[in-house]
Amino acid sequence: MVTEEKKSVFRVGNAAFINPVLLASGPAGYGLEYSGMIRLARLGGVVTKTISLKPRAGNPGVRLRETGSGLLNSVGLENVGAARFFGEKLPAILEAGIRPVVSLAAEDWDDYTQLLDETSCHRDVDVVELNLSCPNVERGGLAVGTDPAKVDSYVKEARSRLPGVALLAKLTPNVQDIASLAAAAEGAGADGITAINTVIGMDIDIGKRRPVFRMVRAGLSGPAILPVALEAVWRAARAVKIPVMGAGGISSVGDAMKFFMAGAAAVQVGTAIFYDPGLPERIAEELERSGLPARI
Amino acid sequence: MVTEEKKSVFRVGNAAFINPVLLASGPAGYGLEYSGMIRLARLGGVVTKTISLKPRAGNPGVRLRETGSGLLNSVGLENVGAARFFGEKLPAILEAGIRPVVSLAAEDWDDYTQLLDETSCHRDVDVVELNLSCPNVERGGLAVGTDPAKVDSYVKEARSRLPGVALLAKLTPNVQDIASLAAAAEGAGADGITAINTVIGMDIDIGKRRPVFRMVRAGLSGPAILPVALEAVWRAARAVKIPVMGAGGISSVGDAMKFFMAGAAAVQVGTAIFYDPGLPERIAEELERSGLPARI
Amino acid sequence: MKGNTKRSYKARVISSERISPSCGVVVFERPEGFPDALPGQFVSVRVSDSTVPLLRRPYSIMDLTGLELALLVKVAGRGSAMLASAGPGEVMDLAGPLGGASFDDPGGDDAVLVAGGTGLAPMIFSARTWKRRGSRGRLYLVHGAASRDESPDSFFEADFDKVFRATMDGSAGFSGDVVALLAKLLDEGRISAPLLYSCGPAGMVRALVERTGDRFKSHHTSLEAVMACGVGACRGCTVPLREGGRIVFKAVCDDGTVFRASDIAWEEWW
Amino acid sequence: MKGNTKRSYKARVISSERISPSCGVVVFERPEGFPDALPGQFVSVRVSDSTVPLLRRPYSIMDLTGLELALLVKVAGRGSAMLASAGPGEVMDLAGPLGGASFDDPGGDDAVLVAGGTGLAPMIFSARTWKRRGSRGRLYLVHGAASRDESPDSFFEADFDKVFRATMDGSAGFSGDVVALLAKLLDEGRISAPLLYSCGPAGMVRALVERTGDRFKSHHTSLEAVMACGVGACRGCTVPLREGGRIVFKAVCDDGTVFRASDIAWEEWW
Ligand SMILES: Cc1cc2nc3c(=O)[nH]c(=O)nc-3n(C[C@H](O)[C@H](O)[C@H](O)COP(=O)(O)OP(=O)(O)OC[C@H]3O[C@@H](n4cnc5c(N)ncnc54)[C@H](O)[C@@H]3O)c2cc1C
Ligand SMILES: Cc1cc2nc3c(=O)[nH]c(=O)nc-3n(C[C@H](O)[C@H](O)[C@H](O)COP(=O)(O)OP(=O)(O)OC[C@H]3O[C@@H](n4cnc5c(N)ncnc54)[C@H](O)[C@@H]3O)c2cc1C
Ligand SMILES: Cc1cc2nc3c(=O)[nH]c(=O)nc-3n(C[C@H](O)[C@H](O)[C@H](O)COP(=O)(O)O)c2cc1C
Ligand SMILES: Cc1cc2nc3c(=O)[nH]c(=O)nc-3n(C[C@H](O)[C@H](O)[C@H](O)COP(=O)(O)O)c2cc1C
Ligand code: FES
Ligand code: FES
Repeated sequence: MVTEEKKSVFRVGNAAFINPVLLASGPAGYGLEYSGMIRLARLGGVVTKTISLKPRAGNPGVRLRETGSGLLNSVGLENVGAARFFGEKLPAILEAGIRPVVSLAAEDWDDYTQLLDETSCHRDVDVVELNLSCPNVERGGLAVGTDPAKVDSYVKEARSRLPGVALLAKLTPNVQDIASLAAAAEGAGADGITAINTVIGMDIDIGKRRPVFRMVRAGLSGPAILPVALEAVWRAARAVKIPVMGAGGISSVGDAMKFFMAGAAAVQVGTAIFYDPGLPERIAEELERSGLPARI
Repeated sequence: MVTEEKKSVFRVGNAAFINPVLLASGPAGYGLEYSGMIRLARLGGVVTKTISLKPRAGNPGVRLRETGSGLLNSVGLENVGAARFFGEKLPAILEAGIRPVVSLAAEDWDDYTQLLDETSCHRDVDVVELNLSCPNVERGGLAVGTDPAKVDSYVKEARSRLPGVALLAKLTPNVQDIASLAAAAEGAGADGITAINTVIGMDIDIGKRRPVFRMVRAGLSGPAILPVALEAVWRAARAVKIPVMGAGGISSVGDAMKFFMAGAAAVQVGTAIFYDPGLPERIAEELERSGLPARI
Repeated sequence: MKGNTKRSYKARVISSERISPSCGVVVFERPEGFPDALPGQFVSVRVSDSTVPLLRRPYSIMDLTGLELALLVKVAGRGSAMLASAGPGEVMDLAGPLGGASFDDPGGDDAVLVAGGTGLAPMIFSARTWKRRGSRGRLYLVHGAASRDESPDSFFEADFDKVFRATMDGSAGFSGDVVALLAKLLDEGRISAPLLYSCGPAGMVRALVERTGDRFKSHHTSLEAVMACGVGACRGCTVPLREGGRIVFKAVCDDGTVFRASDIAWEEWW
Repeated sequence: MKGNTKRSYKARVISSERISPSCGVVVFERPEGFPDALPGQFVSVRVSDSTVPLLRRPYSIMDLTGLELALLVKVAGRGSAMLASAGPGEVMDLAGPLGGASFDDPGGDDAVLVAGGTGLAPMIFSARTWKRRGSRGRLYLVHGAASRDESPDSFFEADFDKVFRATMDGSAGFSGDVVALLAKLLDEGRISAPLLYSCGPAGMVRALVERTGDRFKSHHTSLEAVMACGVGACRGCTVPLREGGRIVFKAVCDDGTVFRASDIAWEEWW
């Protein structure tokens, strides 16, 4: 059993995880909200909702819409801001025995550097995910994650301001060549890659004759995007040596196995927890039982 | 009634269509195969399977795989080649009263120019769709459709070698900014845009521990990609003045209405004919009954 | 951080009955360990193991006894059709009780309960809960629906002191919308109560606020919004509230479903 | 271009019967205008109006009479489960008869029919069709399955002159694979016939070619492949054939489903 368990231990930089199954940033909020439905301490970790330096109210109007096997969201990075996150949420998360990965928004440069400095004050934080890719926010997000030069400078900045902290760069699929962005992140000192964030999409309310979302565009997640995510992970994993966390549409144990075979070292489950909160733990159990599937 | 019917007449360049509902290139082959299940002459038109100068055998191995509300295909541009297309297929199509849009593969430059010249010999052909986007073929397709400069030169070449023929440029969604590609096509003389071709994806056979497809990557179509297609059409329609044909995941009359509201002047139905061959005609009937929904 | 008792349960359908052409009552065995619930709380049901529909569907608790959990289900689309047609013995995954704010007991006061469509469910649960607790104020139900077809037979008549009914097409009760009926009842002095409770489409609640807002001491409303997590995590179901001049977004699922109607910033909400 | 009579029909389920734990026979009313079909032809059934599963599911015709169309359905996943559980009265969309090449009548010759799993269906249809036409050669059925559970009760015994059965786990008939059984039967002289017909998993057919290829004058096989259009349009269901030293791709749905087994380029097919 010891060997079996060791097999599924997962590391990014100096940060270790009891297993390579995490909750993706966003759907589970700060984790605690789901503590009644998911035994969070049994998971490798929880990537917390992306935070920005200041609190954000998020987008007005409708924020969710179902599509064929998919979910569009326009939450727009609503979050409590760094002060409340580090002051209230993080202590409660640690208290509950949850292993956090702190997701930070790469907004404009000033806020970003301040947010990094604020984060560096918290010795509890040993792994950070840089959300280079949120497609809902007008400034920031999209622009950063789609330009290798920007990815380079944002990751380098985080690298220098967060010495000793493991750094994951979370990529967007809304680019032509995710491999070059993964390589840029690795070159700039990232310890791992997370792929993918949501795919850009939209929907129209034909009765009301207007886009469903006030911001028009929204982010598509869920089983609909699994083929896209798998291909992105396959490509990213072949472009870098650092571990890749795979996310996007995982909704069964078998789906998770596909990501490991494609080259992911860990998986993140997002949308599926809405309808099947037991899934992340089932994936972890299957890995314990059968070991990590080898990369193909 | 006359006014109502006029409303749904659709034009690209000098080519007119009895209604703005077409079959997308590929799923319906050369159209005739579906003549038992779809009353093809009642549709605006049929975009025929993309042809290349020489016949192509297509990809080896598995070619189809279902995903959550989607379909991955790796047909790989199997086609009978220009000679048989113009010699056998096109006469039969015209004979059957079907209104063809001839889809041409933009492969390497030499084949491409010869294919254009071959096409120009057939006075029956008054509208051509340039497939700038097929993601399954190693050379050609992808590279052309993702680079505005190449789109410019390929469309210009078609424009000069096919004077008087209406030209549609079919775009791929696997780019960062579809608007700039649509604009490039318009600038180069295209009379219309078709958006979108399939989205790049892949799948893994976990039992066999290998990618499902020999070429690894495949093209995702069907309801899963509707939100992506709708956003692409919305964006393309705002970037150009020429008409945009919308395609991608249309699987109900309401879905088609969403594309018209997003700015499409016509729609193409692909994957849905596999499970609901009556859909294109139902869309056309609804348009006749209610008129074209206004753009929002 | 408050403790979190929101769990997911397997629940067995005991019975499923059509009570009108478009509505049914689905009764589940109360799952073991399922906590007591408050009026206005809801459950979220996984209606199929397919990914179409993808999300759970939220349903107000219509009744919860020691043995049973009852839902009132209107067929609105694919998901609700699946739930309404679940046969006895079928086991479904159901999370709850969800909702962080519920309808307070009117104490001894009289109350008007306005329900639009299936907004009826939490009203029935409120009335039954309050009566069980021995509440002695009079409870007036004013129920509005599109037509007789959407206005289920009044198996709930006994739960209220008086029931008034409005249908848009006049096929049952008052002909017109439920807000017009309430205004009329108030004008004619046939109803008078300090407290207003409501549940129904946003348009109805907004009209209630605008047309009868000043005639009640308080108006609490249970809102609906498209939901994903149901536990306040995803921030997908927010409603804009006015809080000291600012707009803040609250989660209907967790900060609600019950809010003070006067706090809602309607013009910000679509 | 040949004429196209492939149509889509609404077909009503008359009966649906489980004949083994994993298999059922679903009988439809023959839709009005549904043409006569040949052995090896199939229909493609829309099993749900959801987009999961998305595609129609192809099923060999097991029998087609003036009144009925029967399918043999093994539960392999979501789609087949939906078809197998369709209740009497249910109406499904069904396209057919599909397939451009079928099993030729053996004329007066004896024939061995090898079926793997539900590859049985076209064999039953072949036997019944040929007998109805008055064919007088002997028909030997050799049927292989994983276990007794996958080997339906022999309601079809009467259709063949002799039935042999193999199960991988030995729970019924010969213990081992169907190809080994056939080799044994041939070796022991218990079967001898010039013609071989087969239908089953590609691996089985390939093994048949390799191990018994030289013992028959001809071997025709009905193939399966994942299909989308079913009419030769989409080119999604191709099988590689060797044609004069070159590899050509043929559509299983339209150039087949029946091919000369010796033409198949197995090593190119996965
Ligand atoms: C807190 C809460 C309590 C509810 N209580 C009841 C109840 O007691 N009885 C009842 O019949 N219905 C109730 N509803 C509404 C019910 O959840 C929706 O009718 C159902 O989700 C529709 O699903 P569908 O798949 O049938 O329809 P869909 O095809 O998904 O949609 C049909 C219509 O319902 C709307 N809708 C979809 N999802 C939701 C949602 N989550 N919330 C509100 N509207 C939605 C859509 O926008 C669309 O207009 C409640 C909703 C909420 C949020
Ligand atoms: C011409 C033809 C005739 C057939 N005749 C019969 C028959 O008479 N009786 C019978 O029970 N089955 C028959 N099949 C197989 C049947 O179509 C599949 O079992 C069914 O499509 C599986 O669908 P599913 O949703 O249940 O399984 P899925 O969950 O989709 O898949 C389960 C397994 O079936 C395979 N599969 C999926 N689709 C197909 C497909 N179109 N063709 C072959 N394999 C597929 C998958 O690769 C997977 O291994 C036939 C297939 C073909 C092509
Ligand atoms: C409601 C919702 C909110 C999300 N918020 C964030 C976020 O704050 N930061 C982030 O990096 N990703 C966010 N995501 C993206 C997910 O982390 C994940 O990358 C994506 O949804 C794909 O995975 P899935 O299909 O399993 O959900 C969000 C997704 C959803 C559905
Ligand atoms: C099996 C198949 C084959 C296709 N072949 C072609 C092709 O030859 N040329 C082309 O431009 N598009 C091709 N497409 C893409 C479709 O024309 C269409 O752009 C895409 O599938 C999205 O529409 P849909 O979701 O309605 O299918 C093909 C799609 C499928 C599913
Ligand atoms: S549904 Fe997720 S916060 Fe309310
Ligand atoms: S399934 Fe389309 S060609 Fe055979």
